[in-house]
Amino acid sequence: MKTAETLTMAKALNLALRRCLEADDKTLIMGEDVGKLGGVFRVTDALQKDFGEHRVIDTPLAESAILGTAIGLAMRGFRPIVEIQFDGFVYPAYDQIVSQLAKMHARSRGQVPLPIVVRIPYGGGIGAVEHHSESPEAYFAHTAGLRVVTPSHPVDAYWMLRQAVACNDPVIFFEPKRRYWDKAEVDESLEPTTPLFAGRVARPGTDLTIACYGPMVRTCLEAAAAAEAEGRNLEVLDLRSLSPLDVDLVCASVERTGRLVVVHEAPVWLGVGAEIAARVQERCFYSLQAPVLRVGGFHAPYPPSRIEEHYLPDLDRILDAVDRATEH
Amino acid sequence: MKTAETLTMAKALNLALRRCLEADDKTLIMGEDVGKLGGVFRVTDALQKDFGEHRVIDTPLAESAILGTAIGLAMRGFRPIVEIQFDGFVYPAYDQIVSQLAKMHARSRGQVPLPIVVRIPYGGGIGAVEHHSESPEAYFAHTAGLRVVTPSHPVDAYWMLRQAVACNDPVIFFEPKRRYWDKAEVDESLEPTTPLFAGRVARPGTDLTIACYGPMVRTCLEAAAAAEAEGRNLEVLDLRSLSPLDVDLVCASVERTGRLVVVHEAPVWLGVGAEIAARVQERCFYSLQAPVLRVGGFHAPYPPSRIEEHYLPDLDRILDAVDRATEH
Amino acid sequence: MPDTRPSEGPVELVQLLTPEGERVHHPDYELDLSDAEYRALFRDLALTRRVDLEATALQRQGELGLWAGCLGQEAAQVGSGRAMTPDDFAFPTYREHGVALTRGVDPLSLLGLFRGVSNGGWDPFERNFALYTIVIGNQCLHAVGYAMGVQMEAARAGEAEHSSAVVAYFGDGASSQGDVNESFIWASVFNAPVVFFCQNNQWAISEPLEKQTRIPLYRRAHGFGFHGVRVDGNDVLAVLAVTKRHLQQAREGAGPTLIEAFTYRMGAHTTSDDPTRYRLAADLEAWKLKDPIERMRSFLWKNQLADQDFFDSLDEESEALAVRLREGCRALPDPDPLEIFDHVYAEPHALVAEERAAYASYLASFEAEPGVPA
Amino acid sequence: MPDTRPSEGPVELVQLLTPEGERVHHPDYELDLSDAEYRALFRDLALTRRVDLEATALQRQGELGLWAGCLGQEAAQVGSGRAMTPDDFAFPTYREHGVALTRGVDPLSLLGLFRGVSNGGWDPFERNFALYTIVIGNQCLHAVGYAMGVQMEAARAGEAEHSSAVVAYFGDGASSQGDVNESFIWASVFNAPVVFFCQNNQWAISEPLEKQTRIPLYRRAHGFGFHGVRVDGNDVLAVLAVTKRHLQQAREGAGPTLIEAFTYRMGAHTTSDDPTRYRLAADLEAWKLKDPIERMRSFLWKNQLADQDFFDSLDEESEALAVRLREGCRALPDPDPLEIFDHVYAEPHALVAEERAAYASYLASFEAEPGVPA
Ligand SMILES: Cc1ncc(C[n+]2csc(CCOP(=O)(O)OP(=O)(O)O)c2C)c(N)n1
Ligand SMILES: Cc1ncc(C[n+]2csc(CCOP(=O)(O)OP(=O)(O)O)c2C)c(N)n1
Ligand SMILES: [Mg+2]
Ligand SMILES: [Mg+2]
Repeated sequence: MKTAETLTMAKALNLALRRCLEADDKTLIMGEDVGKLGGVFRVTDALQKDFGEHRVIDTPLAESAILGTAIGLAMRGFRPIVEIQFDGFVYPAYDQIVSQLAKMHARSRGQVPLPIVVRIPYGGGIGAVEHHSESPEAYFAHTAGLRVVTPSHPVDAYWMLRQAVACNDPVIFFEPKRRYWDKAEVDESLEPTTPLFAGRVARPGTDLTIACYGPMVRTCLEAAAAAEAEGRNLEVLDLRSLSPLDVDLVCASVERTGRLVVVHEAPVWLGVGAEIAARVQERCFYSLQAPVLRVGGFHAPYPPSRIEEHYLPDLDRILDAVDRATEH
Repeated sequence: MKTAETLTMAKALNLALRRCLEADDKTLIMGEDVGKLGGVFRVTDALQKDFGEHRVIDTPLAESAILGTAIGLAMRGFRPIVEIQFDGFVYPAYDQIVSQLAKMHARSRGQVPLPIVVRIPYGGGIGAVEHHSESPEAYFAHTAGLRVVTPSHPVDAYWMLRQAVACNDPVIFFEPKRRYWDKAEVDESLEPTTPLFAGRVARPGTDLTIACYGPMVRTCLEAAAAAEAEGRNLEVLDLRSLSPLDVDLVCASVERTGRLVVVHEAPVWLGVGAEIAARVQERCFYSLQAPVLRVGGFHAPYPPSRIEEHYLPDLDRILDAVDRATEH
Repeated sequence: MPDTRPSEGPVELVQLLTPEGERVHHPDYELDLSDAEYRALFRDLALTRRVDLEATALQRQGELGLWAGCLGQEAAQVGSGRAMTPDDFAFPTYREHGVALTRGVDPLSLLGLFRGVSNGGWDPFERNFALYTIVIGNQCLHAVGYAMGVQMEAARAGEAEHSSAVVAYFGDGASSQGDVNESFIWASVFNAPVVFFCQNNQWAISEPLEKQTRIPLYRRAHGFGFHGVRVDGNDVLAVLAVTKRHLQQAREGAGPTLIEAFTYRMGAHTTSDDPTRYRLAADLEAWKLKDPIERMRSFLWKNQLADQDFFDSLDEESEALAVRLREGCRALPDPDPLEIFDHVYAEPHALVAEERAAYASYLASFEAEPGVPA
Repeated sequence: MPDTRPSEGPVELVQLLTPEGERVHHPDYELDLSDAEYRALFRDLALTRRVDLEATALQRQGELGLWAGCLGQEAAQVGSGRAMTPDDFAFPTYREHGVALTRGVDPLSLLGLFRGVSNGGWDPFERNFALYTIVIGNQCLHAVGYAMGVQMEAARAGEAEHSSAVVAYFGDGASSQGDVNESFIWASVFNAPVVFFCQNNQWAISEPLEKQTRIPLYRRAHGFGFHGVRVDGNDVLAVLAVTKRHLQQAREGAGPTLIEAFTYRMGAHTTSDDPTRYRLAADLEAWKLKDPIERMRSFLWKNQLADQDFFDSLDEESEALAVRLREGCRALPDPDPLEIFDHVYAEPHALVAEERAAYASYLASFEAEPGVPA
């Protein structure tokens, strides 16, 4: 049996979903256009054909109902994997997510677990219209009761999705849509080496730490490569999970490098980088040789796509922050 | 004409609303039970009787519609002041708030201002049932296009609400419900000395800065008084506005005291304190003699009321942080 | 002025027992009960009222922070609750104390959330009775999802009938929420085995029915392609018959129904509310004549279905229950503060673990220093 | 299996022009137009189609990032758009290019958001045409709020009639959203002067109508207490007559109506979509026979309401418009990057000012160092 295949992230996710549907007939896929169409990004391609309309469900157009019924299905023993078509369309479901999905387990003192995965393609860089390029992860990571994860490449996409589906807590699974077409070899026979809620060192380095996640990991690795040409040895951390967040990993790195830049597409103001900076300044007060700097989106609605590259952190903006942190 | 009166915060807000309705017949009040009942906290008491059902509108029970129709009314030239009955019931309206209220002005390049005030009683400490004690301000402060303010005492409540209604941007107006019954003399003849979006020094001090807002201001002032007895001179900042946030005020204070504790009821994780810590460690890197510490809610749903005092920052927890910051 | 209102004929109200306690008949809804069954329904009504009165008293005594009473709505709750089989599943609001009782949920466990010692209080799967839902309307979608699950199991097993059906409770005010209307759509499109049970008590806190709708609520269903029916919500027999029939249809695969139980909230919205600010005492007086319990009592008397002994021993039973509630309520322990952290997640979460440990040692620091309270 | 579906009689479809271009009559909806008015409608249809084709071509050429076409829906859009007076206000989705045209919005300004140079593109108050709304259903509540405002003005002025009415556009898929159903409730309860105009093009991306409803959509209104009517959405005359009448009723204070324009999305959902994955080519062929433009062309021809000159000069006009669009589109400038910060708020905001200044000086640093691109 062939176990390794070169796959795009979208196809890796598709394969993970297929394995989940095969492994447990309580798993369901629900969402808008996930059936015949296979999702607007084809992440659910061919799954309805192969598993039937009772496993892969095209729903009416109502996100609150997608979440609300998924909760009811989970109470009946199912394990729904729901798709929100784009980041900007999750808000109609926000009430069900914050008031029910996140709180039911605590409210019931553990009697009602809700093993639901909410897949959300997120982030910009694909030239889309309004509401199709947002990075709302902080809204979810701030919410107790939810877990929030995001892969940065196909191998993680495959494993993290399988792990998320196996988790008995609700998991908000942010898929970096502009990396859907990135390719890598995915070997199903290799067990994942990293637990779902741990980060990893994507590139070891000594001079400065960059912490990032999802779509920005590739960008930061490119920035690190560029910095290397200038003689700077940057460490890049792929956080992978935002709730819980692997603060130990970040602090351990900062204790070695003394400098930290956090990068995300989401607005800097009250973004995940704020929490990381707050934790790191507290835990590594004496190790920090420069303030923690943050690179991210502005406090502004995501702009029209023709100027989105100004909103999105790129090599230059990251390296500019690296320079500032280094020269401090 | 009598201009000064001792009022509770609830009554001060009521008076401010009355003045707004008198001053501009485009202002409207909308919400659940705001009419005959005068709101569950009586903040809109007697306003429908005095201004009529066309100015003070009891709406159907649907928060998304309250916000959505307020937007339409604003497009017709009205200035709606909407009430959300409790913090935990704002989420059905989150989509309209994040995708429309916050973005319309930018989307229309300034052609569609939305001068809407969303009043939300928030915070805990009143022994209420689930969903009635939350502090969701970070969800709003993270959102570009919204302004977020919160008064801490009756005088600010009066003026800040009047200023918020005068503002041409959407303002999320968080009312610290457990302070509704606090009293102070409100003098309508004195113009407010502080602009709406500035913080203020609630108590000057030299040894350490406490930054707080809303319901925690009184608690922090009490903590400062207790600390004084032990010979510590704490400065307490009432931030008043969370978007924009008066970072200059905080940094100026920290530059003098060298120490900062941020206090809020909302969960610490990704709360407003995270952003303050991140900014302050960046701007006051060399002035800080200890890491910025944060005191706030836990990463857990708001607990049953019989144990809420464990969730809420109190004098002991604040002073414990003050000790830790001082001894660092 | 022209009017765009569609005309749909007169409003029908299913009734099997008049306010005077006369048994009447309805062509679509038959009900044939034994004397013992009639008495059992009365017992449910009486116990529900006693629970409600006791809880209200406990709130006044400071033992509960709040109570949302069901005075006047006992028939709607008992009738619909008794229509369910044990396998059916109920999704309540925060007011369904009578339903809870019929499901076999210990009334004492309902008090926890109102006392502030719990946000839940019972195991939803033990009696197929979900936790109270405070955010208006949310539970209707859970109910539909659960019903879809029941349906999928039948479909996978190749069965035309479903093993059970679901009841989604909500109020007249809730009928305005997006979630409730979405739940109608989903139930209709998926033909899910769910009965939507609206207790139209004519008030949403201070707002009268006309702030939510300009036509009778049961007709809402017609716009979504399923049947709606209005039943006298103060008539336990009618509510039982109507709910039973539509639950059975749902189990048979006929899809959803909306039942509007027309009733009246005889008390305040909750113990925090002051209805004198917004409604007339006369209305209440009029509705007292339709009291669901008195009506059933007359019926039992007139038809000699129960004797004085029955009523006396029921009074005793009620009193004993009240005593148990009173004592049980006072004995309900406050949770351990560290429980705040215990069920946030089903699996370990680093941040929660860290905060728990920090708070535990903070608390311990006071124990070390006697005299300094937390 | 029993069925809980209410029976409401046969589905009616208002038609004034058969697919073959025969003029027919309807007792409730009369329409009496001059020859010039008939021709003007045809011109609107033809120009709308030309705009749509050109934009689709521009997308293929890479000038637009995306285009959401209205092929096949021109009659629904032009008929409803022309039913409005200048004082009426329209709240569109993202597909109402034909409505925009009838409102006098320059089609070029529609391209900005699809090109990615704007998130809006026109002044909503100039032609009473709101910005396109992408989040499904949101605009229906705005429409109702706006209509409530119109109504309040009349009430304050003591006028029984309203100065204007509002049209809320939405799709068949959107009918499932909470917001849309809440907008029905509010419009009904407040009796707001709004016409809900649903273009049922039978698809929500890949999902066919039956995923959203099991009865005809116009009947949704009946459950909310107002009138719903289904009109042949490919019949511009019927759409015009029906919309006109219900807008007039709304202005007269008769409240809301739901119009379901039964039509078909002849193209892809957007240029990103591939409908061959989910629907049959045969369906499309069947609908081509009902093409809204061909139908009107036959009508004009058969009744000699227009001659070859008219069609020729309209072709020329269309072509000129297409050229203007093509050239105008290519010339649409990218916004200045600093515009990101310019309209976040109406009044100064310290954080935005700070970020703007920082980014401006960052950008300037590249200008100082020639050769290093931003
Ligand atoms: C989403 C939401 N908004 C507001 C409230 C506050 N609230 C609690 S009960 C209530 C009225 C509910 O009326 P109805 O649905 O008729 O139920 P009833 O209380 O009459 O049983 C309101 C507005 C809430 N709980 N949830
Ligand atoms: C809240 C929300 N969810 C999902 C989407 C993605 N989406 C865009 S158009 C569409 C289908 C809309 O169908 P319909 O309402 O019938 O309008 P049509 O596109 O057919 O004109 C979907 C699901 C969205 N824009 N907004
Ligand atoms: Mg009610
Ligand atoms: Mg459609």
